[in-house]
Amino acid sequence: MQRLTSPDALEKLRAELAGKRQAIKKTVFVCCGPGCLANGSRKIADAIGLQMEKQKVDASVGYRRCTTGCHGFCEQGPLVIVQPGDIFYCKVKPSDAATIVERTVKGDELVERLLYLDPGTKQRCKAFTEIPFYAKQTRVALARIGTLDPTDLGNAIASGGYASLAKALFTMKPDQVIDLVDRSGLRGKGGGGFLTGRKWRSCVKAPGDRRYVICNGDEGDPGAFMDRATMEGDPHCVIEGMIIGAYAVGSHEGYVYVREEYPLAVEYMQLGVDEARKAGLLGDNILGSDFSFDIKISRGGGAFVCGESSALMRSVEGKVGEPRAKYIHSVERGLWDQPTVLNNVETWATVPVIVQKGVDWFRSMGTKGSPGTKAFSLSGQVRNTGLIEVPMGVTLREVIFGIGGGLFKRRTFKAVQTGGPSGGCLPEDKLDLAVDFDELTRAGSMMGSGGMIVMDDRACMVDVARYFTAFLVDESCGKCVPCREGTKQLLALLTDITHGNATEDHLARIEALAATIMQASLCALGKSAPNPVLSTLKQFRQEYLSHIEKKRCPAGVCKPLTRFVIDEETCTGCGLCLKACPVDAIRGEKKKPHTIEPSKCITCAACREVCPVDAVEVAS
Amino acid sequence: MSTLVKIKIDEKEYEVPRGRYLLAICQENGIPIPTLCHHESVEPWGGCRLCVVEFRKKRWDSWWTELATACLYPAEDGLCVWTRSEKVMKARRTILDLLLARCPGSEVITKIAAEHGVYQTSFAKREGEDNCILCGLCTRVCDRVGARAIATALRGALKEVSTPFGEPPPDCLGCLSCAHVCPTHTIGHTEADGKRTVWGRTFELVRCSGCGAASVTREQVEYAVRTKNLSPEYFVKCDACKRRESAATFAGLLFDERKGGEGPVGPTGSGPSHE
Amino acid sequence: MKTPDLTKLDTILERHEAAERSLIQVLQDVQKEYRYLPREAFEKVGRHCGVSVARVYSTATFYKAFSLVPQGEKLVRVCAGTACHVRGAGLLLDELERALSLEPGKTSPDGKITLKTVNCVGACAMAPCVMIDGEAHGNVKPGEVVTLVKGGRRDAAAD
Amino acid sequence: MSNVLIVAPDRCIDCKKCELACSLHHAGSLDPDRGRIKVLNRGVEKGMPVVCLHCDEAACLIVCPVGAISRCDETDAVVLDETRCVRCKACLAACPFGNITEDRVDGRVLKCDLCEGAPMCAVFCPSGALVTRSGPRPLRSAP
Repeated sequence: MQRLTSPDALEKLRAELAGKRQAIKKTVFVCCGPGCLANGSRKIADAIGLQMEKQKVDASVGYRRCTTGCHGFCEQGPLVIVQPGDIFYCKVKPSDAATIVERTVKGDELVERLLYLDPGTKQRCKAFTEIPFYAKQTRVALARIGTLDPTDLGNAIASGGYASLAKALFTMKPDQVIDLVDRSGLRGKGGGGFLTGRKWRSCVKAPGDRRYVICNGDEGDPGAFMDRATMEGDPHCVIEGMIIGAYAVGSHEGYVYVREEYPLAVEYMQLGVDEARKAGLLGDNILGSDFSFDIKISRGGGAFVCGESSALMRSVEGKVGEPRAKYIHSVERGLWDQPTVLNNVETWATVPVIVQKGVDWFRSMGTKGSPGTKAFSLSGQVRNTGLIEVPMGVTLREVIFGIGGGLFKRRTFKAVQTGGPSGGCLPEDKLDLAVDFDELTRAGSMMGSGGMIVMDDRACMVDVARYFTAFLVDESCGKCVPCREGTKQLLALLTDITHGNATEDHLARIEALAATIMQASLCALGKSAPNPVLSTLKQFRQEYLSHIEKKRCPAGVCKPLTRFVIDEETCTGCGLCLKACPVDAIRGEKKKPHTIEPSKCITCAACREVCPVDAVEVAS
Repeated sequence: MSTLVKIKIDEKEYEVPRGRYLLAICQENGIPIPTLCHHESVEPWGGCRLCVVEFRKKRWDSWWTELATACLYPAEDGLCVWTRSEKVMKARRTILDLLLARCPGSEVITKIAAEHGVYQTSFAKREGEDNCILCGLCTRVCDRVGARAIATALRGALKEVSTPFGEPPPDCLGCLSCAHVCPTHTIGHTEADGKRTVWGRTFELVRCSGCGAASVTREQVEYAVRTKNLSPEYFVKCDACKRRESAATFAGLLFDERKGGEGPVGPTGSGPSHE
Repeated sequence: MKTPDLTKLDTILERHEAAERSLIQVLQDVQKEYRYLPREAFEKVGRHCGVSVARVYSTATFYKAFSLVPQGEKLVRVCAGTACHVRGAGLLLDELERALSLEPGKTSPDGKITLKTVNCVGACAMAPCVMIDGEAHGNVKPGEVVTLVKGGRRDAAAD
Repeated sequence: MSNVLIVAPDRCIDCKKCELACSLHHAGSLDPDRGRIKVLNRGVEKGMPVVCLHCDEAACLIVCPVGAISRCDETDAVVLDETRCVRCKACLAACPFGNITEDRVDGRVLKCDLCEGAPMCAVFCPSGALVTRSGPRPLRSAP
């Protein structure tokens, strides 16, 4: 790509690319987001490419195949979308490639069996826009993801990329940019919800030799993949946001911190930065202006604590990721003790859209306190797992039952976990809560970066609390006593409960210890570490008591407190459990009720998983 | 940083330089604050959390109180601090309870805990022999000294102070600063026959060419000579022998000067002068 | 353990600025090249980045991405993210531990396979997920995980 | 203007009161070993007091790895901040005159600080071997 030396050159290029795009007859988009990749979408992309060549509908005759980032509906993956027409094929296999190319690309027919079957209406949906999962979303930060090739800057420019940058650089003063972001009410989407505009302004005011901007792409929260999807799906929107932010605060050096568990994100962000630099969108005199700024990619070493801003900055400096006390904010004294603006991936990705469409448009979505939208990764025991974006203020019920399609057959909703290890679990009666920063915090959870994990009646809340605590024991940096020693002891107390060794004062001890960990820990990781325990204890106390007093895990998860039995009346004698049992603990003749031999049973729950009639129960 | 601000500690008013850390202010004013990870030779760190105090300040339009470590909290105008509130004491007790579970054998911890009314730990005791509380003083002092021979390894509950690969540290000077700043005296070291052993490495001590006494390691001397550009001559003899030598020199000098009938003559120094 | 060939180390170091900020990036590349951090490399890496060997060791053991012992030829990582956990990742791990006689974090004595857990690979929608040598496999069932790991094909929708 | 400690060895009667005064003032005990000033014998009732010279380019100050030794603005003395000292003993080894010693009782590093400008040794010296005089220092020369 040639170096762009003026905003006009950018617009000229955009027009040129748009013209080329117009000439394309059909495009086959193959989703290569994290979910689809895990289901082998790379092979499908290859197969489709091969078929297009074979059937002579390739680029030379105006057809195009494009691998994209996450389209969102991971549950139905691998996904293939044919444009024009928004034709949406789901659960595609490599062997379907020939048919798709022949009938939908070459011809104009639909492959009926690959279309999405709406479980509500029992109708096949032709276009993805008809699918409730998509129809109920509002995409801002994720708008372009899934519609373009993330490795091609031209794609991004053709889709409007860097227009906001040109607008900011040539029609706005830095202070006007800050003012715009401030008035938009954009809040940091990495979890804290701090007002972005205010943060930028503090950075400008702070004395320093240099200023830095950082993109937090650490996304350590287990159960969250919005940032991964964004970096892998549309790196240029993040880069563009960062350049605008750098211009606003007067920074010339930026870092994107990406966790090493996301190799593709590292690769695409690096590629994006390199391409942007070649095109004159990064580096000296961006777009011919007198503003210079460059970005380096910093790979994390695999530590959850590095999502915490001061630890992240230490990590970028090449140090061990130990947080510092933040009585002096990192926005004033951050990276190498210089004023530093740190925002997460989604926040940066939202900035260009605000610059383009304005404050009023942005504020028309969401709530008064939390305007705009928020991306979530919906996962767990919900039908439609995937990547979604909704206006702030929608209810959890709309997200889980509307977009998410509710739970699986015969399973009932028990809790939804938000905010990762710093968040909490919310029960059924909190489902009508509006999702925004303040509401979730008030309810004892938090927004976090946007992981949303749905749990059904087979999830044990004590086990979930224990899971998160174990995670934090492992991920604590170990610098301060309350977090290092406290979470370890918290885990020991919880393990006592899940192993049936707890006494009645365990809950009081947990609460007392949790209070000190929250009050006295050094950083946000420690201060929020007891949240999973406290929120489950508050909402599901009975379940804790059952473990302690009755020595029974009602959900059948805690092995020492679980004994599975087969209900004679429900069992149809299908024999599935018998086959699934890894230790031959199940006896029974075909079509007659089966039984579990307690002495052999290892409580692995394999039988319960496969039983089609829920005859395997937790003994009382 | 010389602007004075008014703050209140335990309901008493103080005028202190803005930005000065609360721990220093308290120490200067005789207000006891327990701490285990603080040493004046290194930057405040906020690891042990024992120096937590409760503070109240105005943020936007509402008052709020919170715990903060005194070692790292800078004084600002209107700050209100309580050093022994119920919240503070409860946090300190839990922290000491946790430390006691970590190091049940430490006399220092046992004593401080008892002073706070914690006589035995309510938590599961750690198995292990050392009394390391991971205050990080040894590693920070080692960095400050310039040796950078030890550091923390691993993280979270598994974190420990370690030499590279747990082996005798190649960069160690054997200066024992780590052992001296360790609040629980858990860094073992021995000295015998002109040899010193610490961190599994044995160092040869520099023997006085006069009497054979020894106080520092060869590595220390080499490091001082190399990095501080000091004459190696300085390190050849022990303090007692050097004293004798300098006494003899001055006595001689004095004798000579007296003969010459000159006025007061001092040595090279700027302080006391010999007449 | 035989001494690794350190000639490639110089190439790695050349790629990175001689500064402290390069330390983690250098270690990433060393880990990638050798599948572990050979101790013979520590001094050179430290010198390049201007930090002591103790600091290199500290950093190498702090971050999960690094290993001080050679990894098995095949690296199997069971995702232990929340979504995977509630969708039965524990069962997968139990099954692998049993079948391979390996604890998580350990490498088989023949050096063929390393079993690890990873805190979320971001494929939560496809939970539970197992990464085999960097390739993600979603919706893995306990019954098929051993076959999958041993290189067999699974009867999943993907193929 | 500062008080200067003047040493007149020919007047020293080897009574060692300076050592006792020093140890009492600094360590709270009458133990000459703990004094920061030493008197060396040079004959019957003849002593040679040896005490820190507060050198212009003090080796102890230069060698201290933690910045615990500094020059006091008010007294011009080279002083050791004990709260900063990590007891590596580098100063002790570096002092070319042997004027820094170790407290055999508690291992602390002992160094003359001119008692904030009013040296106790001079106060208690009966023979005029140690006196303080106010005024600029008589001599300043590099070692």
